[in-house]
Amino acid sequence: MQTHPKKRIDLIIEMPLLRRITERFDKAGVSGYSVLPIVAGRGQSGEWSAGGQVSEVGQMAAIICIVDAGKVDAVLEEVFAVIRKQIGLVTVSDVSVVRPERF
Amino acid sequence: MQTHPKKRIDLIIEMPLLRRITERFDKAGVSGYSVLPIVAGRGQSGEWSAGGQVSEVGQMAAIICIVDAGKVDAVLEEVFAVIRKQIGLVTVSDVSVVRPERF
Amino acid sequence: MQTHPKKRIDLIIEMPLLRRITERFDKAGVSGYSVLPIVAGRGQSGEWSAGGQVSEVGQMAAIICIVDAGKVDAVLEEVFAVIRKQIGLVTVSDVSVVRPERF
Amino acid sequence: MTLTDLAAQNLLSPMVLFFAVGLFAAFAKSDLTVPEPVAKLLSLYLLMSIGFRGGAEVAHHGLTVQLAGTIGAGILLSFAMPFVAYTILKRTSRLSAVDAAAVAGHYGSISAVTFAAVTGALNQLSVPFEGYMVAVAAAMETPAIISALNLARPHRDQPASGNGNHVWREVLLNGSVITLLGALVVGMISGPKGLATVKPFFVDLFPGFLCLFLLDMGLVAGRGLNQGRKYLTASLGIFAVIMPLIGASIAAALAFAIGLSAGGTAVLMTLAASASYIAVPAALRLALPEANPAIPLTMSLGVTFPFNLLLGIPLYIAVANAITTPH
Amino acid sequence: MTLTDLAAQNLLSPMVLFFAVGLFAAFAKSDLTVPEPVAKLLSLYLLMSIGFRGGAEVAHHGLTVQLAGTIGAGILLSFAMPFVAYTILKRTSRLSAVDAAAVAGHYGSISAVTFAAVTGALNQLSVPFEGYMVAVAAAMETPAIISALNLARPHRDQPASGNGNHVWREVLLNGSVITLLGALVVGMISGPKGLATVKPFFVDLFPGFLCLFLLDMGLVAGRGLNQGRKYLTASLGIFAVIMPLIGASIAAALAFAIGLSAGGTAVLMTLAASASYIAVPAALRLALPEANPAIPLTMSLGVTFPFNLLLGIPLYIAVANAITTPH
Amino acid sequence: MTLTDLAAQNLLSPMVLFFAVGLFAAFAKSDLTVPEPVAKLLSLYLLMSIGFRGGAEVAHHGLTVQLAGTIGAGILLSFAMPFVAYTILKRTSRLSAVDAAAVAGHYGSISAVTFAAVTGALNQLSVPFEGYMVAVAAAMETPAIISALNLARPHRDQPASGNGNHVWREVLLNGSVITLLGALVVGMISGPKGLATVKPFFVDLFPGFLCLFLLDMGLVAGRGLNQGRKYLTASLGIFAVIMPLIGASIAAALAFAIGLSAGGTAVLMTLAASASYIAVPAALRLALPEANPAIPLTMSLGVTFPFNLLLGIPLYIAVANAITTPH
Ligand SMILES: Nc1ncnc2c1ncn2[C@@H]1O[C@H](COP(=O)(O)O)[C@@H](O)[C@H]1O
Ligand SMILES: Nc1ncnc2c1ncn2[C@@H]1O[C@H](COP(=O)(O)O)[C@@H](O)[C@H]1O
Ligand SMILES: Nc1ncnc2c1ncn2[C@@H]1O[C@H](COP(=O)(O)O)[C@@H](O)[C@H]1O
Ligand code: NA
Ligand code: NA
Ligand code: NA
Repeated sequence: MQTHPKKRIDLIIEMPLLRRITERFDKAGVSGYSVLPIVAGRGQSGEWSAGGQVSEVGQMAAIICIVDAGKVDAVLEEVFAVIRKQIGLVTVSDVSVVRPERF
Repeated sequence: MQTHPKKRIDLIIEMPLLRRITERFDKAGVSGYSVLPIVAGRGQSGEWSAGGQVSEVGQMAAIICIVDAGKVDAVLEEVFAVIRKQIGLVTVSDVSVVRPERF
Repeated sequence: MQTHPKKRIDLIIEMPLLRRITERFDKAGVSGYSVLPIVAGRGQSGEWSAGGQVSEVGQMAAIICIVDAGKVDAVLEEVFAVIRKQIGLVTVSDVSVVRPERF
Repeated sequence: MTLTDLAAQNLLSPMVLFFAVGLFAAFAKSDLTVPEPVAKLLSLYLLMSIGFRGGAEVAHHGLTVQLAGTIGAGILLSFAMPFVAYTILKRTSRLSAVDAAAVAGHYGSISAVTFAAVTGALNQLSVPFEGYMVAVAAAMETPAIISALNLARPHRDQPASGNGNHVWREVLLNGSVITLLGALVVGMISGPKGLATVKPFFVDLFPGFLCLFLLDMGLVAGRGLNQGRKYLTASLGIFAVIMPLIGASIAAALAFAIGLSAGGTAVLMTLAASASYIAVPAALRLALPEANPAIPLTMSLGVTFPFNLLLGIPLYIAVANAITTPH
Repeated sequence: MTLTDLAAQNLLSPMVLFFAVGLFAAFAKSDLTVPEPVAKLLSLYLLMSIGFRGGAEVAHHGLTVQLAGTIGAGILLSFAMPFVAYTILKRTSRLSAVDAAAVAGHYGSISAVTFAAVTGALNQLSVPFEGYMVAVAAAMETPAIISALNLARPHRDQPASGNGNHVWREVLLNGSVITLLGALVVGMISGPKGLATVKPFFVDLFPGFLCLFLLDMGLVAGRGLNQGRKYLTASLGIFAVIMPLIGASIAAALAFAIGLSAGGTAVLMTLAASASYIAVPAALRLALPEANPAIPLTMSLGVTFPFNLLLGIPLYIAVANAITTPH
Repeated sequence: MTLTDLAAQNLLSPMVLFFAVGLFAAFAKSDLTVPEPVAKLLSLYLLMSIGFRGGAEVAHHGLTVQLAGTIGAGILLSFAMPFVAYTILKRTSRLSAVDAAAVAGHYGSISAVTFAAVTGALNQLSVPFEGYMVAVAAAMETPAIISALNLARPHRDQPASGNGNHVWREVLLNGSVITLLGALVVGMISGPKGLATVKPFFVDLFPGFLCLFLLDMGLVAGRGLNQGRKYLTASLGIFAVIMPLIGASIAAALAFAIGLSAGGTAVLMTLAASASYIAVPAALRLALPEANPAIPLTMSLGVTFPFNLLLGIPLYIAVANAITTPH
């Protein structure tokens, strides 16, 4: 099948900031994104686990966003406007898609 | 360590169709796949969230499948036979594995 | 935005072994990792699903770890010391990050 | 008791008030959420409790001609209402034929939590009703799906694709259908004696669990409205209030013909008036994938459910009282 | 009943013992975990139960001058305690001004499960308390956040950025605040009659649910201590024990002035002594992102909560008894 | 009461019937699922309830010689049964030595929900049993694991690797072991008075929670059989039914020697007859990773558990009755 190159942006961010980040995605004009739960992790600020937690403070979530290469910079700029002071991790990678028109 | 190139297929699809899709994976002869939950997202049909939902309608799930490059087309064909009329997103990317024989 | 190449290591491993693996990550000196739940899957040992399960035996989890390319071999060696006898799947792929100093 | 009294008492019940709290939180965009597994537990509990208690009642009273008649009436309603709904929708709305058929299927079927709410209201008013009504509810869940598929068939591009059996399996083996029917059978077999052993859980906790579930329903309905407002044209919004009244009226006539009690009449009316938002959407997502699932869901959960909960139920109880009281 | 008796009875109660089991499991690095959605269900249940019962009591007794006075005292405490806490912290610890303000905000606000624990202990001792204290608890949740933001403002690099309204929305519409207030209103509207219908769920199960929740709290507090030990300098550890005593003392004086009963006095003291670990951390994560959330959480959950649960509550009850007993 | 009566009453109990509903749904490939966090909540509840009530009974009756003797018998059974099981398996099946040792370990240990089921059945029959049997159950969980590791040791390729301590920690600190033992201790300390405060939750709801849990067990056992059928050779299938009978027989002899009541004898027989599917699989996954975990799980959950639930328990009660009735 013919495939077309796109970019995949992966974020790992603090859960309480989810809404602020997704608002930025909307602003950057992405066509969509998906949020995946993270249940545990470790980083510079130590280990954490979602188990038994009532509050979202200290919890993380993952966001996946498939975008056109031309939009990557706009998304990164929006995202870094929010996570400057917060814990967050952003990666960009190459993917191929079959139906390029939806992004 | 010596690594070998393989392909990673990522699907984001409607949860009620999960079983139909995985049946297609079996048909395409993949050696395995994993299903990850998605808890929220946005797309052309708007925002959704799994929170508080009893039914799976409108919910999405992610499927990850590591395959040999030679099988990618077969998998995509099977997959697109199901998701033609449904909401779904497919990406393919390059990965390296250490034990090539299991795929 | 200027981006820097890093490696993304993805593991899919048996949940009861999670702690042993993350101890190996610490040993390999990675700066962090995140654990994502997997809810169902299929492999050589058949199909499984987390639904209704009390025990973690037979369940899988995903670990994502962004590292510097120079650390990949050390991580793989540590990881394969544990999963030799167990079910587990490891892939490595290329990603770009914006803030290289945190890895 | 007058309709105003009934309505007031209903609106002041903790269940309805917790629904309102949920609605408010959703409209105010609070981050309050009932975790998804908890929502599923609540639904599982309600279905098991409803089914078990209904089955134990049937075991107690035995199978009667009236029971058979009422189940027959329920099946008839579920089969027929989608045709009524479809006709109205095609005349008043701009829905495509397939979407209209899907919506019609939702309104032919029933909502288990609306059933729970009417039984809760009747219990609070000490109005007895036929215990086998849960069997009627179970019988009304699926026939509407057949009607919807039949209504849609001439308008579908893709060939029928012969997976009719496939679809039937998925409909009949739907988790919520199995739970309700399974609990009904368990209740019938283990009877009042079995019920006694689990009464503190399945009977005494019911109103409390219903409060939690209705809080969640309020949140979900409110968010559904926030999201689905774009689908809610004036005509669909009106339909979502009128169709329950039409269904309830037909049901009232049938109940009168069968000779149901006031409570049973109110329950049958409520069943007819309620619209599915769990079993039917799941089935149609597989059997009629061209239909946009958000349209019927927004109507059913966002308009019809709140309407029935807040105003419909006291109205149906009042009407049921009126038509069953000897003059 | 002497303080020793009270302390012994408290330490032997199932709730406190299950908390100890959780602590032990966490310190021993057991894999025991309460799944996150279950923890959220437990918290939802506790807030609904506390709120509903408090509301029903208010409906029963009506709104009084004393109620207004006590709510006023609670708001005052919540506003003022952060200033006391901040002053102490700046003198005794090396926390940055922003972190000190964040910690101070946590100690001005309250912990709902500590409230649940003191009411549980009073019920077990058959000591009555003013039912409206839940309204006081609700009123004390948020004022401390304003104080914390005011304390931090001069020390923040980033401009105030004018999103004050944004923050207020997020604080007031926080899920736990809405649940508690919503249930309070439901209880006030549906009253004792509404409470009767849901008593088996919201009243009878309360001690059992509290056991489960405290098991979870023990696990989370123990893990928090394992992880956050590095933040717990001697001065912060001492603060986390002294500050509750200071808060409780001020509250005792206010309660005496208002003329609260022994039970009410114990509750107000416990509220003042408790530190938030759900509503305030969530609000500050958004409003004061420069602060390290782990510092106040470790202090509040890892030290102050266990201290109050194990020793503080019997102490506050004993003091409340002493100051309200006529000589 | 005859064996047939007992069996009939057992098969008509809501718990067993809900298990059958779950099995049916799994075999019919319904999408019915109990969410994983809910299943964990149910398990947590059952362990806390069993442990707490057992502890309160021990507190009530005190520690006796018979208690010590019964615990000793339980530990002996758990140590010894794996050797019996291993010998049979090596003669009748083609399992590798390591897999046979793993299976043997499962059958030496116990299943907490089977324990719950037998106590539920005895309660329904109003047959009293020694309250400390829960302590016996707890004591029987882990010795079998040592035996399994000893049986496997000569056949393992990898060196013993000196992580024996590591494994012991993981076994003894396993979440389900800690919960049961922790609740037992809480029950012993807080005693009948503590139990009274949480009775509506931990006692009254027990049969209802057990229904939910058994529905889930039916689903999981059915799915396990669907998936693991390939491992179930004729010899393993027969073993999974015979081994419980062997275990129960040895236990009956020991119970007779100790002089347990009819109820206590039935419980000890059931414990011996039951096979672990939570604590032992988890421990062996870490301590004996070469073993295929699906083999013992399929046998234990797919065959032995249903056998005990449906037929074994009434049989053990009947035998216990017979051997303890004075002639
Ligand atoms: N290198 C990494 N790879 C994957 N996840 C990471 C990495 N570093 C941090 N994280 C995730 O981000 C969270 C916060 O990281 P930190 O701010 O470094 O404490 C961690 O607990 C992990 O869940
Ligand atoms: N570009 C994207 N990247 C990641 N996830 C997406 C993207 N587009 C859509 N999705 C996911 O797919 C769902 C349905 O998309 P849509 O059909 O466009 O409404 C969304 O709610 C997201 O969860
Ligand atoms: N090719 C694959 N791609 C993604 N996940 C896989 C793949 N193979 C195996 N898995 C996951 O690993 C689990 C165990 O695999 P196996 O050991 O082959 O039975 C499966 O149930 C899947 O969840
Ligand atoms: Na209907
Ligand atoms: Na306070
Ligand atoms: Na055994």
